[in-house]
Amino acid sequence: MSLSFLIIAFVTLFAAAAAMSLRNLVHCSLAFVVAFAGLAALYLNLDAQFVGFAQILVYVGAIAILIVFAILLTRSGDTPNEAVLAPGWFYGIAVSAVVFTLLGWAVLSSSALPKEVSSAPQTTVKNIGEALMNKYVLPLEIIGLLLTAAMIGAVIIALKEPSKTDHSGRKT
Amino acid sequence: MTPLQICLLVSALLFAIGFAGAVTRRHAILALVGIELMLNAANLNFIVFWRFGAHPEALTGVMFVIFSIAIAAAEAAVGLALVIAIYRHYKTSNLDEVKDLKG
Amino acid sequence: MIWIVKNLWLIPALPLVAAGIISVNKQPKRKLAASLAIGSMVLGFLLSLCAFAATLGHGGGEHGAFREVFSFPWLQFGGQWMSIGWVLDPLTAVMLMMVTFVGMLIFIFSVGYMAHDVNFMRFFCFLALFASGMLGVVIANNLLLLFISWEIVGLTSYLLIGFWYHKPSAAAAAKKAFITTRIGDLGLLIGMVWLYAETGTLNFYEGGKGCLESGALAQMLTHATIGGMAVSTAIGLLIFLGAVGKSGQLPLHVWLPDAMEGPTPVSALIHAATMVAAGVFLVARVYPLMAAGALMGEHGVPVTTSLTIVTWIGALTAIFAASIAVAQNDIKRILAYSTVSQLGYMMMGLGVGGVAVGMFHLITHAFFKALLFLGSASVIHGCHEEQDIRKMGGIRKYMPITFAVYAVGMLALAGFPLFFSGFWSKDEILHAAHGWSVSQVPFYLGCAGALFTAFYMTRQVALVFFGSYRGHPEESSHGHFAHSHSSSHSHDPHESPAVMTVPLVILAGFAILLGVIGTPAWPWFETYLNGHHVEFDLGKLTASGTLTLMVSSSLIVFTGLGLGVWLYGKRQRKTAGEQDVLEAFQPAIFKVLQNKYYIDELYEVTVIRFNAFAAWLCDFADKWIFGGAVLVVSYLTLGFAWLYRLTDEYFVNLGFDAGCDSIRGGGGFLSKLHAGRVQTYLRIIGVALVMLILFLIWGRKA
Amino acid sequence: MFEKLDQIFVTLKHLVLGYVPEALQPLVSALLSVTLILAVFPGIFAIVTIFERKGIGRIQNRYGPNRVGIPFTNIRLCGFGQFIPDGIKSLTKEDIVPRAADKVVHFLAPIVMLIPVLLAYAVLPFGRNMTVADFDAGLLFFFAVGGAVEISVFMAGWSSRNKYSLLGAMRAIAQMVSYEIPLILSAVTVVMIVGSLKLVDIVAAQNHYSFGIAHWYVFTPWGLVGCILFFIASLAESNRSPFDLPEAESEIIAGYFTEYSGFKFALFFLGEYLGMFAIIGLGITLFLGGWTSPVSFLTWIPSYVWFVTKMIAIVFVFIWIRATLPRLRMDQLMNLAWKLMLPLALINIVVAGIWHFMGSDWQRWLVCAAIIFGAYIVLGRGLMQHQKLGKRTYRYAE
Repeated sequence: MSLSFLIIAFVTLFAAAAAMSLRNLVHCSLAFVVAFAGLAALYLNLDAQFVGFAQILVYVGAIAILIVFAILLTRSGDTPNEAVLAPGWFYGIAVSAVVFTLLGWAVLSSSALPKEVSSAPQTTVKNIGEALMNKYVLPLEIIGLLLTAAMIGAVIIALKEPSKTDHSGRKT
Repeated sequence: MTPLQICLLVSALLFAIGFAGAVTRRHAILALVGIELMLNAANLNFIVFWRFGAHPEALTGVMFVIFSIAIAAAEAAVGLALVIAIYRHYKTSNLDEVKDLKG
Repeated sequence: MIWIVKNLWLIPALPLVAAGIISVNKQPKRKLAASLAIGSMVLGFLLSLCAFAATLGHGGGEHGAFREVFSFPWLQFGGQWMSIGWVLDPLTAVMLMMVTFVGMLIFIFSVGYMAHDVNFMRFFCFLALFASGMLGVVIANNLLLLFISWEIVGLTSYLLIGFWYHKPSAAAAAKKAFITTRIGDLGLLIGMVWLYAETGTLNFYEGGKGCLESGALAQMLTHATIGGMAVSTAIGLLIFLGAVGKSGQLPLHVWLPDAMEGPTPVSALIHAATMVAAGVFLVARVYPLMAAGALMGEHGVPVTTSLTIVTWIGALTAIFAASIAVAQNDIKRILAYSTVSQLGYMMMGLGVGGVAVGMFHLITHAFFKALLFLGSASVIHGCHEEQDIRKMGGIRKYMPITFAVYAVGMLALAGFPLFFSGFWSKDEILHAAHGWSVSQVPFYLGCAGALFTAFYMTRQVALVFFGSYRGHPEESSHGHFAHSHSSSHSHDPHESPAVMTVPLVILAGFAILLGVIGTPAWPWFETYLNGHHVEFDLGKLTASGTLTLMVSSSLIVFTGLGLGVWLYGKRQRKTAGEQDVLEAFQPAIFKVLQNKYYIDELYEVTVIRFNAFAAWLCDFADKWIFGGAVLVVSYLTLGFAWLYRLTDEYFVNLGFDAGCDSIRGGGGFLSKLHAGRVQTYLRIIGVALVMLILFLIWGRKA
Repeated sequence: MFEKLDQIFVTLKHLVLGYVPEALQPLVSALLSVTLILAVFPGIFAIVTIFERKGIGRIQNRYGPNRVGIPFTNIRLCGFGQFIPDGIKSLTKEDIVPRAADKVVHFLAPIVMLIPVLLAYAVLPFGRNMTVADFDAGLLFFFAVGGAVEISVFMAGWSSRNKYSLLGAMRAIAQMVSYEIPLILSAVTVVMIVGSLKLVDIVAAQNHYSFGIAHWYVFTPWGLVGCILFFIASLAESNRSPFDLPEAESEIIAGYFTEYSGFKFALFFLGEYLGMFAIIGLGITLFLGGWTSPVSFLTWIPSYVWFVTKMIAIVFVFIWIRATLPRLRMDQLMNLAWKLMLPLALINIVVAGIWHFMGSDWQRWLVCAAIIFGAYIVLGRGLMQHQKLGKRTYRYAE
């Protein structure tokens, strides 16, 4: 396990924690970007080049921007004065802590995991493309459908509902 | 500790952080962000298992991550659109104030 | 096979299409409707001319008349195909010509007559439909097809009688006609089915396999039914029952006079010229069936049970209806009863003299009766919808053309010697009756009928056309609802427009001329029907029997005419009110005649009463017997229901309520959890995740 | 000998690497390439600024900078020394940070801007065997890091607590996001044809000649359309006129770096230009044959020379356009992106598929050209009618 991995992992986790704990939403989103960039770096580090780049492209390039837009559109760009934590946050922390301990314990104590480290697999983009076009073509189509539906749905949901006065006006 | 376990621990921690955020923060967007984090922890798991698993040449893990990234994108889009709509309707985006079904 | 045979179906199809087109068009399109209907009739007439020519071409030769059939499988029931088709033989050809021609003329006439009616289009739609049905009857080579068309004809007759359905009398008449003819049709239907059961086919002629051909007939003769009567006879009688219904023969004649409620062209077309003749035509069509297994009388006329019955019914109807007609005052009713009696003549002719005799009278009668009806229509039209002859009189001056043609028609009907078709046709019937081997009574009955006919026609003409006009303007002004335009008219009668008079003139021409094709001297018609060669010799004319018969019948006619003139012509009645001469002379008889021998009342007290009783019986049974059973069942059900309710309330519900309460409690508890806070849900999910992991791990461990 | 000239940088690098211990070799080689890039492209940037000022001056019928030459001498390269005092000035000016600004983000923004831009250069093949990191998914990498620029723009705009900055940032982000889609889609066609995301492969696929003409993809119907789309989209991506709404001086003072001054401003400026160069370089690689020469008899000219020449030429086109075209309105911008370019790019992908599967017979030219032309006509008409564009009508005061 290389040093770079540990560093990146640390940075990622730290950024994630920051994203979840900072008061200002914009800072949160920026930290979130860092966290996802770190994740991408982790993927690269795990020899998943394509996935890493895709991660950057989607999360940093698209979702982060979306989130930022949403933040600004909901007028929550400034640091809030009231509490940022939901009532009963303590239970939430506790539950998540329990979850983590359980998962960690499971990971450490499980005997099913393979011990030896296999060599880095040779996967070119070409392999991935061929797999997408042959073996996984149906999921690909479905994903396309899903994305289209999601786009339309998002547009429709976020549409400003027409104010009544517009309809009273004359048709053009 | 094998690298696999380290990776799994990392993803587990990521998951826990995301979960904590999603559960504790009042703001809807941050809840969404927390969910995204959990999703990515899962993705990391997939990648890790693909990388250290028995058959790296079978691209299952990678494929799954690619698809789940696509789905995450869709989910984020719809979720944020929902947040905006909710904000328009309730004039707030705090989750604990958005709790009655009929507006 | 010549093309016309294959395309014979066009003749009925054309009016059908016309009717369809008219029916789907919007209301005020008089020109379209009239032109469609008349055009279809004209085309049909041309086609039937072709058909006629075809039959002429092949006519003659010892193998009998020209006959071509065309059949095709129509529907399949059981294992075998029901085939329908049409036949072209002299009978068909003649009927086709008659129907299309007379129909054409009457259509043209009604353009003028109905000109101001609101439902002009509907009228022509029905007319065209009727024409198609009638032509279907004529061309049918198959009892089934014939029956279908037959029913179409009945339907249209119903529709047209009730055309002015806002008049209750019209509606009632329509119903009466429909139901009465149904009784006959039932017989026809049974006969048809029986025929099918016997012979396995309904085609008349099918190259030896048809049900009217020797094979089937012989087979039918062998079987016997009740009373040793041959099956063929029974079936023939059943079919004849249908004919009786349609052509208003004695028991079932009651509907025909009432049918005069319809528009007069309808009366002319349906109830004088064509439809009522359909019955006669039917008998003529199935004549071989009736004549099957005949023991030949002299003159080569077959004599069988069925034919005898036909003859008797015909003769009785003839004298009976003629006597009624003497005492009627409604111009159309007189004609209606004369129609009935003439139909009786035809039947009689069929019975005693074979197809040719009956058909000849049918053809001639069609023409002059149509003429008479249209003439009366013209008169009625002229007198502003007045139908009572006592209120008319002196119309001769106002409408000369109508008078002329009407006179022609009247003379033809009365059988004025030598020049008028009626004379020859009726004379043939009487001649045949005279030569009938079974009995002479029909002959005398016929003679009496002839006398009556001459008499009442004279009476009618005298009352309508001579003397002075007795219609009172201020009274007749009430009848103007149909004619908003006629308020501008003077109240005197007026001559009808050309569109009405021209057909009259044409018909009159035929009424005179048609006689020549059937004189004993040159019996072209008969030979044409039977497919023999015709030869001309005046000797036949002067043959003793014939001559004496002609002289005596003309004497009878003259007597009738003279009587009429003497009673009604010399001293005209002054007012509408004063009583009839005969009435003054013999009130009792006159009253009986005027009330049509109380036949309707008879039916009233017998059939109708019985019917009502049956209905009451059924009602009683329904209310008390079946209703009682139902009541019992319902009470049982109620009892069980009560029982169920008891158990339900006191046993089931207790447990159920407990369950409901517990569920409500649980729901309350859950609803506390379900506070709508997303993050609470998330927490619960987290807890559940923990549980799951623990479960998995320990499940693995254990 | 020309081959040697062509490969001179490569040989030099290997020479240097010879003296480096085995363990450090990848690091050192990377460092060498990075230094080269860091040396060359800012230089080009400096020259280009002068070119731009002078060129616009010419087009606008005035002198550009024409005084400053080499400092401390009398050599004035008709003003081409201007960039030196400019640079000194902007680097030494006071760095003002608004009090209300979010300090950290405000400070990070230019850096975040510059890093991905420089990263993008890693995959560009500047010449034969001259690629810093030849990723397997190079194109994807390029677009991925390109996406990061938007974040920096947002940081700059939001952190300086200035409504102009925020508006500019929002405009810029919206514009970039919208135009990234046609950009990527038009690049996808090339990927389809070549069958690889490796930029080196893409260049190699265009590096052969028939009748002395190179097989650049711009010479095919779909390639031409893709090239034009890519060109327009890259104009928008690099916020150049006519798509310079984010820094429209007349509307919002300087867009998202209104509140920046001195060094940070210089960094932004540099970042913008480097981004422009990078995207132009990508365009060249995809459609204009990268470092290959257009005609076969000029192949002796070193490859990097070709690359730089093409880049400069395109930059000149950019400058020319900036000086000529008026600025778009926001809705026109969006309409252009979503209603014309996106459908056209999609259709272009289909056309590329047809081109690929119709084999090498001549009809495919007709078919593809016809489809694209028809699509263009239809879409353009639709847009025109929807926008009520068309001939402008003037109303004069009576």
